[in-house]
Amino acid sequence: MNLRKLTFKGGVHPPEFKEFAEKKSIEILPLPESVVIPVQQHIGAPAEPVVEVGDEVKVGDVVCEAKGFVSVPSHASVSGKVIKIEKRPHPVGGKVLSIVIESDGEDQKSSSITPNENYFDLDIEEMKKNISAAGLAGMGGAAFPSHVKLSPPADKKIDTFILNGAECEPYLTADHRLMLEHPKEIIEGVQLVMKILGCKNGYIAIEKNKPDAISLMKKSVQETGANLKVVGLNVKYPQGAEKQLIKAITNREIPAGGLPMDVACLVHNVGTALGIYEAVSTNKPLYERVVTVTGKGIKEQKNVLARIGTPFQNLIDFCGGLTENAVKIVNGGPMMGIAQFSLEVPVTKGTSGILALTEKETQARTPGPCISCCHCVDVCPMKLMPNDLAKFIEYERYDEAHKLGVLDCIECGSCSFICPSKIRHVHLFKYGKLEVSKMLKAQNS
Amino acid sequence: MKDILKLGGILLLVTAIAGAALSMVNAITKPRIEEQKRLVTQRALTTALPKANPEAIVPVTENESVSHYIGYQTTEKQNIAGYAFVAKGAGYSSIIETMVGVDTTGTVMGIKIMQQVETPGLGTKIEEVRYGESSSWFQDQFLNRIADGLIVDKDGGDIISVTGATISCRAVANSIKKGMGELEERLGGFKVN
Amino acid sequence: MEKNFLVSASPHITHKDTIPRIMYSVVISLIPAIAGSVYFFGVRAVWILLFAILSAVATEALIQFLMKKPITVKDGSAIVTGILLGFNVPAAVPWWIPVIGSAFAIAVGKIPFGGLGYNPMNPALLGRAFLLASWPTRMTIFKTEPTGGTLSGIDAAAINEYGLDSITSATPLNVFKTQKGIISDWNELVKSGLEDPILQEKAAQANNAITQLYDSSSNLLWGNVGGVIGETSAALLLIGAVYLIYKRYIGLRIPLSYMGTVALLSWIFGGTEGFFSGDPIFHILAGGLILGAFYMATDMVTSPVTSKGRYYFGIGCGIFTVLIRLVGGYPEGVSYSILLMNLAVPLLDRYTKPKTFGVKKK
Amino acid sequence: MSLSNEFSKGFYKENPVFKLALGLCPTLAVSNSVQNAIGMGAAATFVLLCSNVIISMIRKGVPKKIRIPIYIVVIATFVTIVDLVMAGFAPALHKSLGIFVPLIVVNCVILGRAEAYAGKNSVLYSFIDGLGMGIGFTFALAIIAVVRELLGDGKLWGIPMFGSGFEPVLLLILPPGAFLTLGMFLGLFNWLDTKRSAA
Amino acid sequence: MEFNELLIIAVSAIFINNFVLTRFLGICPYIGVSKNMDSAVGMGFAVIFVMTLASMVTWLINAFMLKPTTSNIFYIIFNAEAPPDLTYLKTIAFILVIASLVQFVEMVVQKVSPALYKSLGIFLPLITTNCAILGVALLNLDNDYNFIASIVHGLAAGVGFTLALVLMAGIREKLEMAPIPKALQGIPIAFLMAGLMSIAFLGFSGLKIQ
Ligand SMILES: Cc1cc2nc3c(=O)[nH]c(=O)nc-3n(C[C@H](O)[C@H](O)[C@H](O)COP(=O)(O)O)c2cc1C
Ligand SMILES: Cc1cc2nc3c(=O)[nH]c(=O)nc-3n(C[C@H](O)[C@H](O)[C@H](O)COP(=O)(O)O)c2cc1C
Ligand SMILES: Cc1cc2nc3c(=O)[nH]c(=O)nc-3n(C[C@H](O)[C@H](O)[C@H](O)COP(=O)(O)O)c2cc1C
Ligand SMILES: Cc1cc2nc3c(=O)[nH]c(=O)nc-3n(C[C@H](O)[C@H](O)[C@H](O)CO)c2cc1C
Ligand code: SF4
Ligand code: SF4
Ligand code: SF4
Ligand code: SF4
Ligand code: FES
Repeated sequence: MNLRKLTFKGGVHPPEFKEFAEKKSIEILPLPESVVIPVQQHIGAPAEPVVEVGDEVKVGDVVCEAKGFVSVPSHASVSGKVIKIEKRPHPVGGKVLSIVIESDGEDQKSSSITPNENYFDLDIEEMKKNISAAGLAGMGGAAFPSHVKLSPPADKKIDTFILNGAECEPYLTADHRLMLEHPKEIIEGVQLVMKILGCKNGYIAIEKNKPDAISLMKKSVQETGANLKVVGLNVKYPQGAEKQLIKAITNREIPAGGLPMDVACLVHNVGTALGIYEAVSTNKPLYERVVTVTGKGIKEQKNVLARIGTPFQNLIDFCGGLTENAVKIVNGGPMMGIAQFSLEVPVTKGTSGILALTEKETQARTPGPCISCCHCVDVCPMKLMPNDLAKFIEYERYDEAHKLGVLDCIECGSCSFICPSKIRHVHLFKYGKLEVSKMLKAQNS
Repeated sequence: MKDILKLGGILLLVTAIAGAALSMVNAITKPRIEEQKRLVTQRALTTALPKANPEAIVPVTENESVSHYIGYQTTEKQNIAGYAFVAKGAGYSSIIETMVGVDTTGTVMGIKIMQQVETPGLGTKIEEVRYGESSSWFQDQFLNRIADGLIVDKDGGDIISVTGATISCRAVANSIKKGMGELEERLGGFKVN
Repeated sequence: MEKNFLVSASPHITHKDTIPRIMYSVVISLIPAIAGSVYFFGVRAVWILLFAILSAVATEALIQFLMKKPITVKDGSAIVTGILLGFNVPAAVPWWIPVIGSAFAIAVGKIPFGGLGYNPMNPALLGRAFLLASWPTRMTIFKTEPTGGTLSGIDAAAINEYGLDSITSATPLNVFKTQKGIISDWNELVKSGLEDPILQEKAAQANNAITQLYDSSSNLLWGNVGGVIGETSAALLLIGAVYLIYKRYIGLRIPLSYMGTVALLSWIFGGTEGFFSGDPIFHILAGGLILGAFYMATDMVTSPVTSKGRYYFGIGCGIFTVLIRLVGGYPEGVSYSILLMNLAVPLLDRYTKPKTFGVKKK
Repeated sequence: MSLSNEFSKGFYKENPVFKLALGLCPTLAVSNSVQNAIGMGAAATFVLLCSNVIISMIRKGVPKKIRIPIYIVVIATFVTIVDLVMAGFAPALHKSLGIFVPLIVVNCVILGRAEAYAGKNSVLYSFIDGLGMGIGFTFALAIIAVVRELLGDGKLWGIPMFGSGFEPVLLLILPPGAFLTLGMFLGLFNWLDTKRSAA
Repeated sequence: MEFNELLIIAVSAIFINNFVLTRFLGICPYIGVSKNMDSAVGMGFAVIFVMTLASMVTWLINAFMLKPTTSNIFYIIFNAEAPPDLTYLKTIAFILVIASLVQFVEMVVQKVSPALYKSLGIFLPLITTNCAILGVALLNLDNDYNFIASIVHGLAAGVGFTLALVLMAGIREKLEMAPIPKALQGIPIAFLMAGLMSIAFLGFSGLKIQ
């Protein structure tokens, strides 16, 4: 490695609060009475239900089928009976068609979950089929269908794969625990991905605030003899955002509006790599995931392995419940996560954490005037001018906002975090992006 | 084409009428304007050379421009009462022009600031006439001094400057001083008393 | 029944800095310099600062009350404006000078544009420029001795007893400028072929005075010189500045590029013996450069947000400062140069936008 | 519209400076003393009156295409007359108004009235309009000048108004004072308007 | 004329006696066209161009048609007894010349460079009745500038105007998005801003350039 610092320009240092859960081994959540499986847990077309009310299902049975290429199926995460197919609240917002399964408590696994012998020698297409059938959608937050990422167009050669173990969001420790508890499986997952893509360079990128994970990974890589480099990254949010990650490790810059494959890279999250390993080696679909239940508003912070579709309430109860002063529940981390109205919503493939924040931490922020302190400009990892963007969007000048690059914003929240005036940039940008897209559509037609 | 000619013709006609009207007005006002201009210099000269006969102040030219004036005591241009010249010095925001009269011994007899565009309320106070007085207190200080005494207080002299306008005052004093030096040279020296 | 959870857009945590926190930190950072001003100028300094602060706060509150807008004086920005305005007047001014100055700063320089964050120019400096243009004599009487004096200005007794001049002590830059003026007057005379013995004598003295000025850097550093209340002690101002830099409320780009430019240009053009004979240390320590560079050019509202823009801003301030100091109508150019560069901030921001990540440079 | 209405509209309702924002350069430049303001106002009123009358007299004979050049010639003629007469009979005023006397030619108020009013109305109405607008213009100049001269110089019409203790706000008679005072007046009139329409 | 003197004329017209901020010339376009940066820049260049050209042409008109010298063309053509003093016609002559000049420039630009016309064209007619142009011509006369000095003065006056205009446009674009009290929105705040700008430009007053 050269002497270049492994990082990117900008970024912030929010308080980490990883100590709540980083030492807690992953615990298995008792089976819930019922699960709610939304047909949309990924980016792309919603899946289509293939069961009907009253059907009996086993764990791992497909309950909704992918519709089109950029889409993934979902599977039953408990065995039991389909009792309802209706719209239910979704952690990403709004109500989404969901399949509600009442558990029979037996946890019978589907017969399709069978180990593949010599799975490493499977045909590449076969592997991709397994991954696609397992319903894998990126577990790093964006929930993009993994098989799509693994099938780049012929003209895009991928030479570098990066395993994203940055876990830069404060509080969250799910990836950290996975790396400590399943290092070998994760490394196998990485090797599978590299084999599928035929790429030579593999990196395991971990922020330096997880020294135990770095050393364990290094040891495991040595033991398995895998051709991988484990790199320690500077601790800085959003180090785990793929553009910034690729920049830090390879010094390549994904062009605006481009994808990792444009610079011959691919990034996957730790959880996704594990999922890929499981999908290829045992045909196990993605029906459970590790969720960090944490925050000052939780009595006992834990990392739990929960079935997809388990209501948040179950996880919180498992962790001793909420404290008196918990006022905000977030799906994900504090920087990018989504605040929830109720605890009815289910864990989805993208739920990396459930965060309960207390009153003190979330004091109502009344945005003040921008005092041009330039902090937001300094920290923006995309080198945008959030102060100007926010003003343009506030005054509905979408044309200028578009010219200033609002569509390049990755919504990392660094600007809002640092702003002394508590301006809600991300809120404005989410809205602004919609308006800009509308405007562009109108212009094109 | 015909249209353009016609329009041009009308415009020309209007302009011609205007021009004619103006030339008439000009004929009436021209003498007065010139008289006014002359009066400005004349008044300054009489202020600068109070002892000279106003009718007997004559310009001396050098290289086609007036270098200074000589004021005689009588209409017959006898007995030199003194000399006058225009001193120019860079003030705060303009070139300040002062008509200066000195007697034959090199003593200032009178000065009159003729042109300045200093800051209103600051530099313009070099022309201030205090309420109830009839002449400018600042300019009066120059009377009966010889060149060596023309130094403002800020530079260690005793000409009191207008507060906040040292620059303008210094310009007046220094330009007069310099002008007197040049005049002395031109005359080959003042008479010693 | 379930409780209602708060819902808002991400991020759900924010940095602990808030506007009041920043503003009050600035106030704290100014305490050493305030203490110094009391030491150098006596209790008068306290009164002047107090009047300036009260006037700024009261003006803001009153106007907002009359306009039926929320009253925002709690954010502390008016206090900072008040202190900095007070810092920008000489100690001998009567009480109404800081009162009117602060009122102008807030009522004309800040509120009409929408209040905190929207004012295009530095309010405190506008207040100072307004005072300087309106009452130039009041604003240029400096004294070095700590005195009580009366609130309406300098004691009448003192004026009678010593004459105005004895309590009027020129600032170092003032001395520098007049002396330089004498030397150049002398050179003029020589050029026109005249040699005036009096001026010759004075020119020699002037040369001497400038040399002495250059030798007095330690006085300049500690503040034992004439000047406006806040500018005299470079050292005390720097203590506060270090605190603000540590807190990241001010960056180094503006102060360093500003002072660097002044040092370079004054070294090249500032001397009496041709190019490269000026004394950069003198020019950095004398006058209000330290105050301006660390506290006023860095006012967030009125400086660029981009990092290149901040360098250009500092360099521009430096150029105008030296220009005004050396050939301008005033001995000091810091306030005007910052005001002038304030005007260019929108342009600087516009033309120094950072290159968006992933967008190729043309 | 009644004649008296035509006359009075120039004061407030259609005040050229405060409401129509016309003729701003001379307004700013010569409002540093009441004397200058009235002098300029009178000069402009004279030109406005004469050019309005002449233009409404010849309006029928003027071809549309070249009406602007012709108006300009007419206006320039009267401006020159004012200029010459002032130089001859009021040299001090002429000096302090400087180039703003010849610049009355491009004063938007005058061309504006010629184009908007005199070119379309009868001689009598044009005369009244010119008079009203001229006086309105003078009035605007004068009230700005009163503020600037009184506070900025401590005088009115050159006569000291305060005791010697008063230290005038010099800035007001300097260039910035012109902009600030006019800005404040414009704001004030806007505010009065909104209050009026609300009431 | 010495280079130094030309420099002084230029610096003075741009900074010390800025046409807009201290001489109060060209206020209408300064207020009217400064709402948006693109038009400010367009207008600025148009004014620089026309001012320079007008300085040149009016100087020639004055020197060879109005001034009572032996090079007066009426004197030469009509072989008059004494050269006529037509300087009293300067106002009317200059305004007509400037108006035709602008018209002419407009036509030429339209023919020669449609692209330039697109960006400058709309501003040209506005310029005719702009007192800054006539003002620069009259000031050249008042100051007795020679041909070169007049051109430099015209050019610098235009640059000074453009400087003030562009700075103002930058600021006003930002003010568009500020909670300015209702009564002050638009022209009043522009004047207040001009006043503050003018205060900053006081910093140049008294500048002594040698
Ligand atoms: C601001 C921001 C921060 C992110 N931080 C992380 C991170 O720390 N770890 C991670 O795995 N993915 C992170 N991501 C998501 C990655 O950009 C990327 O989508 C992911 O690593 C791709 O892997 P996946 O498809 O397996 O989810 C972040 C994204 C954004 C926009
Ligand atoms: C329309 C679309 C097509 C995509 N195609 C690919 C692809 O071909 N290869 C790939 O690696 N990722 C692809 N992605 C996924 C992105 O690279 C990225 O992982 C995803 O947007 C989430 O990243 P984030 O979590 O950093 O925001 C695609 C995303 C979208 C929206
Ligand atoms: C707006 C303004 C205009 C000024 N005009 C003048 C002026 O016309 N004449 C002058 O000598 N100084 C002028 N000055 C310069 C200052 O008053 C300068 O500080 C003063 O000359 C020095 O003070 P002193 O006269 O007490 O030595 C002006 C200053 C300002 C701010
Ligand atoms: C580092 C810093 C410097 C400041 N400097 C000034 C200043 O020079 N003048 C001023 O009026 N306010 C200053 N303020 C206060 C505040 O930003 C100012 O009142 C706003 O310009 C008003 O909108 C400063 C604030 C900070 C944080
Ligand atoms: S899921 Fe969130 S915390 Fe975890 S790595 Fe991704 S962005 Fe960071
Ligand atoms: S503008 Fe977007 S990318 Fe930049 S810091 Fe803000 S949220 Fe992050
Ligand atoms: S910027 Fe938008 S599309 Fe891109 S990762 Fe963030 S939320 Fe997803
Ligand atoms: S951080 Fe907030 S206050 Fe500072 S410039 Fe950005 S938006 Fe403005
Ligand atoms: S009056 Fe000067 S441009 Fe309109």
